[in-house]
Amino acid sequence: MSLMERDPNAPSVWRGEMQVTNRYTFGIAGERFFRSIKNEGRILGTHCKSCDRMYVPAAAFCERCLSQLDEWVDVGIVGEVVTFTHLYVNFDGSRRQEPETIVFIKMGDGGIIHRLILNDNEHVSIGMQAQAVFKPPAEREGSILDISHFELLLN
Amino acid sequence: MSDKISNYPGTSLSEKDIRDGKVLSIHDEMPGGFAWDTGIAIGRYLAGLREGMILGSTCVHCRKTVVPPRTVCEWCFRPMDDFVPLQDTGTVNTYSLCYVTWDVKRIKEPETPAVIDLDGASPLHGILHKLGDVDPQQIAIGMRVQAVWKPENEREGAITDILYFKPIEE
Amino acid sequence: MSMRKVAVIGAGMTKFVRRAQETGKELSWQATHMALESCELTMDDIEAVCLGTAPDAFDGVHMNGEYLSDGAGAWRKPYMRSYVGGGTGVFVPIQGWYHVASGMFDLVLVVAEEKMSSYFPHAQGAFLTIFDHTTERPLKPNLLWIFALEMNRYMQTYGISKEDIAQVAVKNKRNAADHPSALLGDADITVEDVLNSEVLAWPVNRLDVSPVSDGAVALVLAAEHVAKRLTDKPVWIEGVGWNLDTAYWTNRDLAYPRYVEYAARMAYDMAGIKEPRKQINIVEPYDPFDYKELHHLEGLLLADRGQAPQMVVDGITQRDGDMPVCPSGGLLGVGNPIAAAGLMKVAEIFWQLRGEAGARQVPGQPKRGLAQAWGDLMQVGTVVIMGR
Amino acid sequence: MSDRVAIIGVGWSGYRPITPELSYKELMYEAALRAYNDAGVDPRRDIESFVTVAEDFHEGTSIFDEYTPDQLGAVLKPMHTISGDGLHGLATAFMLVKTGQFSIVAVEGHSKASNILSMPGVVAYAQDPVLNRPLRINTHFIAGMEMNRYLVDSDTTQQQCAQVVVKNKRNALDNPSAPYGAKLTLEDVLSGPPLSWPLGVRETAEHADGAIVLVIASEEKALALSDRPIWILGCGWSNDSPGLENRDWGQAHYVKGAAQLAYRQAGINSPFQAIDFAEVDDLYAYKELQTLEALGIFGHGEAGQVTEEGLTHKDGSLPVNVSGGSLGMGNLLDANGLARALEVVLQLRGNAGSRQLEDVNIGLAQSWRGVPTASGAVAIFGN
Repeated sequence: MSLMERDPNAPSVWRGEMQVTNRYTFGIAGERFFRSIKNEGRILGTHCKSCDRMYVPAAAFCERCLSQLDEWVDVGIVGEVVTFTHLYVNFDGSRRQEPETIVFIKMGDGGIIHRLILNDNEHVSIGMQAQAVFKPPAEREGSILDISHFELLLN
Repeated sequence: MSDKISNYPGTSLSEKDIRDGKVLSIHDEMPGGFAWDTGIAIGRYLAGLREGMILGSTCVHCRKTVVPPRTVCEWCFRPMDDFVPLQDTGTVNTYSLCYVTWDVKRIKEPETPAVIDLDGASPLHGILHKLGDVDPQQIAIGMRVQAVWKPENEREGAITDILYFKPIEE
Repeated sequence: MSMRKVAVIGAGMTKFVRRAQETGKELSWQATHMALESCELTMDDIEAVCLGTAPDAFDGVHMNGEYLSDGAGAWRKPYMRSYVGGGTGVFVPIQGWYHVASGMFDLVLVVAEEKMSSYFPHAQGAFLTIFDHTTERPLKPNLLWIFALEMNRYMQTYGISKEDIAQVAVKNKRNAADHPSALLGDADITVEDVLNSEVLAWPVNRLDVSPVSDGAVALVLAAEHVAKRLTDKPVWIEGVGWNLDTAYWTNRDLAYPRYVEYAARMAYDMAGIKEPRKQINIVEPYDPFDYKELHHLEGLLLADRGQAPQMVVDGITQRDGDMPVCPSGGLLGVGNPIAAAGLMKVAEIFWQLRGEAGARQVPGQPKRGLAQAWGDLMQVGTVVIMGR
Repeated sequence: MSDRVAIIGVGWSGYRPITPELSYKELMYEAALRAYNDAGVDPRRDIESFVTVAEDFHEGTSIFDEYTPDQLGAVLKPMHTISGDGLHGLATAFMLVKTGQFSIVAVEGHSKASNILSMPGVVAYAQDPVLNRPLRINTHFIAGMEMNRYLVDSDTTQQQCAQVVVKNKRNALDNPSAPYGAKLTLEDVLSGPPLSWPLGVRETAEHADGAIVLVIASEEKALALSDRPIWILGCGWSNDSPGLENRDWGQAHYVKGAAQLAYRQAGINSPFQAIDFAEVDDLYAYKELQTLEALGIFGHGEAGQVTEEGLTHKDGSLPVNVSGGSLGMGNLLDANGLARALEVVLQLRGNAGSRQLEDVNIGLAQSWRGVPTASGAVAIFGN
């Protein structure tokens, strides 16, 4: 589609970095949600009265009706495995020798996405109960990483 | 304003609020490596720069010579007819004396970006580059300039193979 | 074929601040929630949502439109994000307009959000990557360059002084003193203050530039039959226009924004406006830099080329002048959270035409107003004309 | 409002794993030139508005819309970008024509995925920066978790998902534009390496480069310019919650919402009866099954079984992804939906070469924006 001649010796690619460096605040709801994880080891939700939904992690607003949410509720640290996966790739796409297990644990009408650490001979399945394991208080910074991982709660 | 609005939301923070941890925050950075294919037109443009030559492309139909070169004429949507070597001299179309870096830190000696209309290209067709070898206060629109090239063995096929444009007497 | 009429029936906005604690989602929600309350609607009434936000690098989220969707009220609704760089804020209502004018939807939310402070260490960093990656970025250009280059060309072409241009900054920052959401309102600022502020990139001084900000704005758009049911003060979108010039910005004359003219002509045609200088009562042209307001007034055909500065000098563009320009305080005064700032201008026209602009209300019960934004590499114009 | 809206021209370039000889602009130009030639229009004279779909981080350029007009013939014309899938772009063009203000509009989408050196990092930047991204989990986990829940909820098997791969890669062998065709057995797929169990690497579409341009016209223009316009009978698009914590992990609500809107316009009550063939998202193999159910073409939990029975094969009663789908053509990033719309147009025109279906009158195209989104669109076409 070109009348112009291609130069086989021309540089074929130009390399560069797209610099994207950010600092995020946690927001109005995130501030309180993560402070309570950090300071008290408690997971909080917010309840929407008009939709009767419990948002976990706590949200400032109901995504369904856009009401402001100010009813804060401790939802405990135990929930049901909604789904999980054994992941064979690292964040950067490189292959893992051993998979890591990622879970979504239901709390209220939402829940928490995190890693699940399985003990020897343990197998996870949908519907099992799991509980959050927190880092020691001194190591918590106010982050989703203040929860170290989840572990299965065996009856 | 609308009678119903009594209070405008939005919580203002100072840099100190964040730095001191009064509110929580987190940093991140995207791994943003790219290798953009240069293609027919820009590949040749870079090859030309490596040879110490600025290439444009010409559309016979529109009687236009443009720079940097492209394979299609954006005005008539016909394929460009050919590459054309331009001169490395030109005229300052506009310029600035920039006293701050991109993140708004002061610098003493201003950077001197300019649009330089190149000889051999159609009127008002130029490229972005910098001016050098000149007292910034002496720069003026309409000034005649010429490219100062990197030594041949240091050129890599990049717009930075031209170090800057300097004023010339004619 | 007659076009469906589209009205603006509600508006909301957050404060424009330098650094917001709210996440981008929360800012979007605050503005959206306020817009719905202003016309007493709920999310059940809304049929589709349009979002505008400028580069993803600011919020620091890839596919930022998806990330912001819940805050904009998009849950299980048709939702799209439009994008024309700095022109986005005035483009989103155009996007909302075609959602309704097409007959597809009757009630649509239009939301614009920007959280520039999430780019770290400085929001300007996001602009380093707007230049051509191969032919320009290696020169490490910053955003100020292109404005300075354009301003210089404009001044030189028409022999305009920095003093005259500085009057725009003074007018807008003074106007913004009356805006409850404004970041940089200043009732006492003078031309000397602007001229004596530090030189960033000659001819641009610090007070020639609008401030980096966070904020969000939302509107509710309705089809004619719905608008008439919901309000006795609908503000009609009479004309829209947008236009994109070549990306090769060093291959054209920067002294005149022809893309703004083309966008304006499209909007005037649609609105049936033959004599814009007589028929437009209030103007909110895009003013991220003070010279831009002048540049845009010329592109909008509201001033002759090179003559806009005289309008400012003569006081015509003051809030009580013959053609008030940026009665809101503009980006220079209210702040410049890019997409949100553009939509703020449309919201301002809405409030002005309804007589709800409080201390900023222009006298004489204006009938028709125009909002315009600009963006990309000196390249895109977006125009909305609204009338009572 | 105008009456009907048609596609009167199609053009594409690619699709290939790499396109090192062309810049992204040249790739777009190639597709545009073909589309305009196909439609018999001159973009400078005839096309009144242009739409591109693109995301900044796929391009490595902030405010990428700057670089869209020149190679499409759109300079000094009303042009804008939609940060969405190609079918969002198509829906935008559809609305623009429906306003009555525009009679010919072009839509463009492209992928230069091969130029992105750090794709996992770019994709991960779409995760919530506070709630999820700090965990540093590869974004494919979302597909693995969704597939797991979908299999359980719908009684679908891994074998049935693998069958989608066998079918689509086989179909791709008949599509000269599809670089990832292969003749595989079920065993080949199932024995491949796991990616995010139960999801396997071979059930995941690889990226490809390419560009697609469609020319859309009002009924009046379409009838004047084209002897075989393909009518857009309906389009819809929808979002579910962007929050991973607020989603239904088993079902694709974004597909349901989009389909409802499109069906309503097209007057379709029973999609299985009305639709002759479909091109649906298969960025991950299970997505084809989950999507077919969400589209209401098959009942909940039926798509896997009918796939095994061959109903969605090329010679089945409702062929799905005859093009080869994303598994066969490659993941074209924001252009995925346009590749699907293009295939539907080619089939309805009778221009699909050796993969041409017989007696087809109504086709459906659907797309998803990929992990971590819950966003997608549907379009229905008729000849």
